[in-house]
Amino acid sequence: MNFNVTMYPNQLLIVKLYGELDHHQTEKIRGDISNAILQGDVRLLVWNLEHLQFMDSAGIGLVLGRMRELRAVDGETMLLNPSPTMQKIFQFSGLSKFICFATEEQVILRSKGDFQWITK
Amino acid sequence: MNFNVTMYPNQLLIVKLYGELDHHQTEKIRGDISNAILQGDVRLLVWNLEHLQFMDSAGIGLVLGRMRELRAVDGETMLLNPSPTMQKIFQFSGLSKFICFATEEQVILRSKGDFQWITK
Amino acid sequence: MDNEMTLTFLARSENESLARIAVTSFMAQLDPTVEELSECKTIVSEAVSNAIIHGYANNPNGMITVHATRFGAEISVAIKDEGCGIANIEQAREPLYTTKPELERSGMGFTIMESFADFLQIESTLGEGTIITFTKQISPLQAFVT
Amino acid sequence: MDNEMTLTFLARSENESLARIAVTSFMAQLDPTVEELSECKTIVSEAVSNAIIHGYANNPNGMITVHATRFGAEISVAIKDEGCGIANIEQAREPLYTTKPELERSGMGFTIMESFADFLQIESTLGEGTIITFTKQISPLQAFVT
Ligand SMILES: Nc1ncnc2c1ncn2[C@@H]1O[C@H](COP(=O)(O)OP(=O)(O)O)[C@@H](O)[C@H]1O
Ligand SMILES: Nc1ncnc2c1ncn2[C@@H]1O[C@H](COP(=O)(O)OP(=O)(O)O)[C@@H](O)[C@H]1O
Repeated sequence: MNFNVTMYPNQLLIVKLYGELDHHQTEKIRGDISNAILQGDVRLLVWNLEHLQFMDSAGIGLVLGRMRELRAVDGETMLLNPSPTMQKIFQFSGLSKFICFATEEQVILRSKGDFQWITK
Repeated sequence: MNFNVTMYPNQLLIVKLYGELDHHQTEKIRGDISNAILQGDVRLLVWNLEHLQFMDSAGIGLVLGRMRELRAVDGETMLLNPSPTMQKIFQFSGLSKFICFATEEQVILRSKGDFQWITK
Repeated sequence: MDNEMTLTFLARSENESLARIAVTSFMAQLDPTVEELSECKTIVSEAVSNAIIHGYANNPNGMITVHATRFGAEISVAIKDEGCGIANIEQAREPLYTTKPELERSGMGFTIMESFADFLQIESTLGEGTIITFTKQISPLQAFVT
Repeated sequence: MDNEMTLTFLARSENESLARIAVTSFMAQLDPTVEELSECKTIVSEAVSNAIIHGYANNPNGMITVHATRFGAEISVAIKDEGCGIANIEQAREPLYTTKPELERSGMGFTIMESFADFLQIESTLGEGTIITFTKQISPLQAFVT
């Protein structure tokens, strides 16, 4: 799989995932994402799932683990554009309130203002 | 796999193959291609391999079988845009002289004139 | 029975995708919908990951077997390990229950498997291993439409 | 040995793609070039088709086993059937030699397999079956570049 982690102004961190996110892959990318969170004092972490073709509960573990790290800096989480199967997985795990459908550009744009909109 | 068989003016028949051509698939498409050859009194049969992702020796059997049918009507064969691996397979089988690299449009255009160019 | 395959591989996390792709390819013959396919892939992925992480505790020399059969439009898959086994199956099935929180396991594996399968069976013997079996009916309409 | 898998399936032509995709996925861990991948796929496809068409004479209840191992950058694959076996291996290897011309077999299978493999071995016993084993070295440079 491929992924990229980009820090935008206003402490917005976007993690874009491609391919298949399973236990094997989470082990490989966890460190990089954690580092970006801890270094960047992140206020909003967006998981862009638009190009992710597959995710199992290892993805839930990855998201929940990063939520714990975000708590230290009062950061929020957004799950952007999950597939129908991923939506179900997030729902079973009590994460559906973080799901959002929008383009990445829209998210970047809105985060330049008051991005509290996302949690309302 | 997908395929389509189209008859153009001047008894030009183009067979376009997509996906993977193996023993299983040749069994499924042989009849349709044979019918088109026998009904159309074909003078040039073009196998457009540009979108074919895989082919094994079942493809050789399919091409040789249709060459036999074309002999009855004095038809020629063209192997259009094979991949490097397919080129090797055709070469081992003595079919490399039928390989040609061009767009399908170029082939259709030239066939409107004297298409004997292909065998020269 | 209309078709059958068995895949055996070493308990290494890089083989999780191999297990998914083999089941995907086996199912393709039934023309499943994208969701049916991805739900079955998810179940296989959960069970295989569990065999690696819990069953064999990441010992890469264990062997995992995935056995798939097809009867008409129904696919049945069994994922087997010969690892440590599950002490308390009832507890293991509970949402959020995990014995490996330090590895960021979410404890959602069995909940997801049970939600996505038409039928799911967990057989496990301590010290002998675990077999997860599931079945899924592939929508007959789709099989004609596509 | 760095990795290992065994795939067993019924001798049905719809499973030819399953065998290819499993080997492709197994090889992916080595970052092969497109050509290395498609040459290995071709060898697997030839050997599996032969097991179905010749070994089991299209009897769909036969079983075929594909066993793959990886040692460093070398992949080794064995394709086994328990079918009729090959009477004369020397003759079978000849280009264009086929016992099934009526099925439009080209007789090029073994020629292609031998050309694409670094090493190819044919073991066969009449009435017992056939094992085709090949090895292929994956270009070490590519493994780092990609
Ligand atoms: N194959 C297995 N072998 C041994 N224990 C297992 C196996 N599968 C699951 N378990 C046990 O069941 C628990 C719950 O599994 P699951 O719901 O998939 O959550 P998770 O994998 O996130 O821990 C695991 O934490 C583990 O203790
Ligand atoms: N697995 C097998 N079992 C029995 N006979 C086989 C097997 N594989 C190959 N053969 C024999 O060897 C011959 C040559 O094989 P090959 O070069 O692959 O050509 P083809 O498959 O086109 O006939 C076959 O025609 C068949 O008689």
